[in-house]
Amino acid sequence: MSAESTKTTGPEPKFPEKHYLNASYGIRSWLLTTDHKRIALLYLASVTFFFFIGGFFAMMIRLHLLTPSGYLLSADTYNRMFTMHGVAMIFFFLIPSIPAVLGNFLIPLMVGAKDLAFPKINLLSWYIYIIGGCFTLYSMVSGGLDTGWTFYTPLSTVYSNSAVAPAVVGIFITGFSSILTGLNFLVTVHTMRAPGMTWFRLPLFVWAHYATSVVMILGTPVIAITLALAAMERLFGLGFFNPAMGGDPILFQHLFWFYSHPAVYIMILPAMGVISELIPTFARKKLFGYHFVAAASLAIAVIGFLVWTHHMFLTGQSTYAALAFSFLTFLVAIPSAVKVFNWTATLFGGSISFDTPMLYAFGFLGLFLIGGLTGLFLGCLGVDMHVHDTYFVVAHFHYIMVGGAVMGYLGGLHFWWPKITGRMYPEWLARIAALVLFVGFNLTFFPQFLLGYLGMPRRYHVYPPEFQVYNVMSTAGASILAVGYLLPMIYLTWAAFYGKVAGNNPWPATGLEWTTASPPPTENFEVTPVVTWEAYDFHSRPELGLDVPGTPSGVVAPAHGHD
Amino acid sequence: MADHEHAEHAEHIVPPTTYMIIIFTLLCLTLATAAVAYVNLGPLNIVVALAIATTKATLVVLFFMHAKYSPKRTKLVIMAGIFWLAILLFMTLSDYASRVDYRGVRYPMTQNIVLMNSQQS
Amino acid sequence: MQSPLPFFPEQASNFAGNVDALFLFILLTCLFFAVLVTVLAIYAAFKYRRTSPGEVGSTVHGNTMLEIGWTVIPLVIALGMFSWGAVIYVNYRTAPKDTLDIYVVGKQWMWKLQQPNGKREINELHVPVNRDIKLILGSEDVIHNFYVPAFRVKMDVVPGRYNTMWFRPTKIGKYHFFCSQYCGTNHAVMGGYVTVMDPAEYAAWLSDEAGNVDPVSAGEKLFTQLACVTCHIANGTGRAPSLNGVYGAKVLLADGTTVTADDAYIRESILLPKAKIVAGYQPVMPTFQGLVSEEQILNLTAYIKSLQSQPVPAKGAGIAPANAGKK
Amino acid sequence: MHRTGALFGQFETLEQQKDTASLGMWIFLVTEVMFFGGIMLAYTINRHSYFHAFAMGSKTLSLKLGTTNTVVLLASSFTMAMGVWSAQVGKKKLLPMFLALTITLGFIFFGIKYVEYAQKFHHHLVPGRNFDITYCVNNPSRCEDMSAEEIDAERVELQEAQAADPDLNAHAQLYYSAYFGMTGLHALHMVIGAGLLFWLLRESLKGRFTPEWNTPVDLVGLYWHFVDIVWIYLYPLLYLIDRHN
Repeated sequence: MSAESTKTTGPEPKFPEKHYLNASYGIRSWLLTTDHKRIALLYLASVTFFFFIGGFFAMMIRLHLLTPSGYLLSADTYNRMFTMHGVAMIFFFLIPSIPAVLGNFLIPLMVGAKDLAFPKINLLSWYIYIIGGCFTLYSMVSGGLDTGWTFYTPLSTVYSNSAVAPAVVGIFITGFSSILTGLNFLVTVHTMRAPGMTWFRLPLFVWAHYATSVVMILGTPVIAITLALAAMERLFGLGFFNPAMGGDPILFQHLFWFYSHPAVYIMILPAMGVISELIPTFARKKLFGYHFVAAASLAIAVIGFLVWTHHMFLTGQSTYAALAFSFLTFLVAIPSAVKVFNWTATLFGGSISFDTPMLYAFGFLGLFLIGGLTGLFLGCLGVDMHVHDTYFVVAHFHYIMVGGAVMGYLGGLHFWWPKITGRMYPEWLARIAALVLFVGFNLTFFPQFLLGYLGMPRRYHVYPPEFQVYNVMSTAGASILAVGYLLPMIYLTWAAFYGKVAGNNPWPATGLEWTTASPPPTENFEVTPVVTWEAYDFHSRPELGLDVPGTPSGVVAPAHGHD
Repeated sequence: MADHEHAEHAEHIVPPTTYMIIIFTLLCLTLATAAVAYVNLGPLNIVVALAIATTKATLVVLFFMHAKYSPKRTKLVIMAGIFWLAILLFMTLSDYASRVDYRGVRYPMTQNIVLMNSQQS
Repeated sequence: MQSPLPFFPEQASNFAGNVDALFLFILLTCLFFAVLVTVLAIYAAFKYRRTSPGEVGSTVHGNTMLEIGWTVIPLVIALGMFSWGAVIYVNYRTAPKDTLDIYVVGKQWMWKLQQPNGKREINELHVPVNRDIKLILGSEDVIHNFYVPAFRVKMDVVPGRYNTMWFRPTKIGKYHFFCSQYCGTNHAVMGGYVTVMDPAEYAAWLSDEAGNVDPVSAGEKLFTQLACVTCHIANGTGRAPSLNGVYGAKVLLADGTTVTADDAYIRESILLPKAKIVAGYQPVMPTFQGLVSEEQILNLTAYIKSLQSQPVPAKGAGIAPANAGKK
Repeated sequence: MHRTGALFGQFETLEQQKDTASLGMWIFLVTEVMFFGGIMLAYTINRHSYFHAFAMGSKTLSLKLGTTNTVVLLASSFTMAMGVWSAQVGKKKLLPMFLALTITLGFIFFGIKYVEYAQKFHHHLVPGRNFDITYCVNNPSRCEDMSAEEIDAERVELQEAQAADPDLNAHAQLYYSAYFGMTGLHALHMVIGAGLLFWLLRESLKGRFTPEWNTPVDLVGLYWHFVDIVWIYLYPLLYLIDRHN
């Protein structure tokens, strides 16, 4: 196992004296920072906060559903729980998680820049996120929110008695954070690349974020205007979505899903980017089909915009539109499949280790496979007639978002934790946590597929007794999952202060971010790097200290560079 | 750094005479669109109005916003914006346009539904 | 549902078999790919596990033929799935001729259903077996969704428009139906049962207690058929006064006089609505001269008379206050 | 990041910095296109469904004021373009003058818009409980800004529209939802633009902008022109529906 193996080479690494974490001190130095690395940590703290809020709601939901008659919460409370679970997780955790934390930290490092193109806008986007978050938290404590995270009209605009307006305003505001982050990434990738860093030498993590940013830029404004119109409808009586005035609630769904379906790709594409880093690193082999994987990211971003009404096959949209959108839905499955095949092919002929990030990568592969394939059932018109709006859908998107995006996020956090903090996490504890998460996740969500096909609709606070067995399984799994999430939070925090010093490149990996110190200095690189190698090329990088065939064996350069 | 080929173009300065020609054209088109609105062209009225508006917008983008002299990348960004707007508009409208029951026979069965409501209300 | 860990709900409609077959087809195809990828990944993980710390992988980094292969083959299979699904869906969205039409109205949080002969049910639906049934769906408030798992069909119930769905029950029995579009507090209890009956039994059930019509209920039916109910809303929020308790009471008119609401006044109001305008209301009521027969006017009057005992809303009734109209 | 003269620390050259800023602005404008796209879609679908109500609503707007505002805004775009030119060629006196002109034209636009909005409030044409499309026809004395002929013309139009669409009052609210939604968002963008212009004016009076470094002028110019383009579409969509009847 390489965790031990890589550490046997070279002298003990030293912790750098000056780095971005100790460049300045005090609360102001964090709240007014324009350093993308510090902003990433601000985001890390805030998305973790929202993750645990959302997780608390999830736990309440699962406990409540232990019995058919639901013993814990009233109907109204339950409805608030699942709504706020969705809102917290989707808008305040999943969408910013990988881009705003890992992307923010890594994109400048990966392209060899000193910072993002617009550092002040980057900080602004964090503040916007926090302001939006405050509005939404206000909604949660002042009466809650019971419309479902989809805010379907006229329930949300006319009939709901809960605090819809502050939540909608909060999400509207947070949308601009997403827009500005995407804008910053796009511009950075275009204009800030180091000499020699051509488009096809970019790590696939950057490609994935490029595609993600395209979605953020083009989709988010539409949800912004949609929610603004819904809020104005609730507050001032505008009527676009109100059937009583001749408006059309289906129009709301069109506008909502025009963003919210591509938003799924905002969540999953960055995770795919992480996996595309992990697999070559821990298989020590160039990613199979680099160009195809990069193109697949863009294809997903583009085709992902053409499939949104597959959420609306049974709203009474026209049969012709349903056919067209179902067809396009099957098309968007193909680039995802191409990625999975390429990742698998990369393993062949590799030199595979089972460090924690790689375990997450394997976990991602399995769970994303199930999540992606079950998408075919839902995109298929004939099956969607039955499983639409049942637990089948719930299981499907949790496999994508939790099994895919969160697994990718955690895998990425473990992989880059040495770079972010300069210290290693406890390897065996981390492997156990990865395993607990995998088991807990499957036990929670696999039974929901069966529930869904049996016909249990989603968002039910009570259910017929014949559905109980699977619900009990699911709740049991959720308890395991909760432990699985607490573990990494605890030991990663511990490792940030007391972990073993990692050195510049502990794995070793090939990306530009691993050529600088861990943690990196404020300006990222002491001298602007010049890139002369292709992505994931272990063979032309003697400084990594690996036994490349053709180089004299036994002469092992230290893996930890020049610190 | 990257994409040097764009960065090295010298800045193109549009002379004021061009701006004057453009603003004159824009004002003429404004009056034209107001005037043509009073002519009954049937369904073509909206087409003409939008065509004139698009012409005006194109002039503004090309000259006032210097897109004509901008790097290819800027043009790509503009085209992407237009393309995605078209996706939003046309794919949504394709649903509405192909609905057999859309608004035309909006309440075909009013009496029956009203019949249903009576007992509870 | 006998087994403790069931996989399929009962198959009780013409769509159930097809949907399940398509489901199984996709399931098996997906299982094949999932197992393939999983087995390959596990095999590779062990075959190519790292054996020495400095080991690197091979220099293989792509194969265009493979890429084309695993793009095109899944594409072809996916299009197969799409086509099969499309056939079922188009069939579902295109109701056959000669259906038994049942009106369904969703409101927070109950279902109101009405048979072709006017018989009403709440949260219950009775249908004959082996007959094409079309449901015409409307909503009074928010979006609902009518979902019968045993039939494998559902459709949103959208306010402001009518959706339709159809199916042919194939098995006698009692099946759950649900609201599957979240609609507020009691979304989860907004369901009931579809009872699929033998046609003869259905006919008997249908004619039961639906025969003799008394004038009051005939009048009530007319009151809604003629859309009187859209303005004369019982709780007084309509464009016209509530008729609760009006019969026999004194009504304050726009010109300040009062009139007793007797049969003649009611008849006049139906035929010449602009003759006497109730205070506080616009003269918006159309005349029903020629539209209603005398018998129907009697029925309507009987119905309005029956509202005498109904609670009078605080606002929106035409009844004169005790001290009004004396001047 | 340190700043060396006009060059921010994360960049290597001024060229790169300018290039980056301009790309960022263009991408931002694309998000704005999508932002307005959503409400345009709502407008299109409702206009198609309730054409008579939309035509009626459109006729209650003053074509004179709308056209004037279009001309004002186009002129402001012209002065803005001239401002950018002055900065590019280093005419340090002309730049503040053109910026001030642009701001003035912007405020004339606001003034006219205010007159229009006030009239709509006065005529009970704001969506909500008090909305009444027939208000002026029924209460001519309350709409003293309309002549008797105008009221009569409106009465005829109203009768025709009501015959075609019995639920005119509800559907006309959708027109005004679009009107206030679209022009309101547009005005909000103008307010932001005016704020930016004030800042530019202050900086330009200090002589900050040179032929070498005038990126802020350029970017605000792009933004201002974009806001102009939005109006170019709003004008026919809101003011020119079915004028020939």
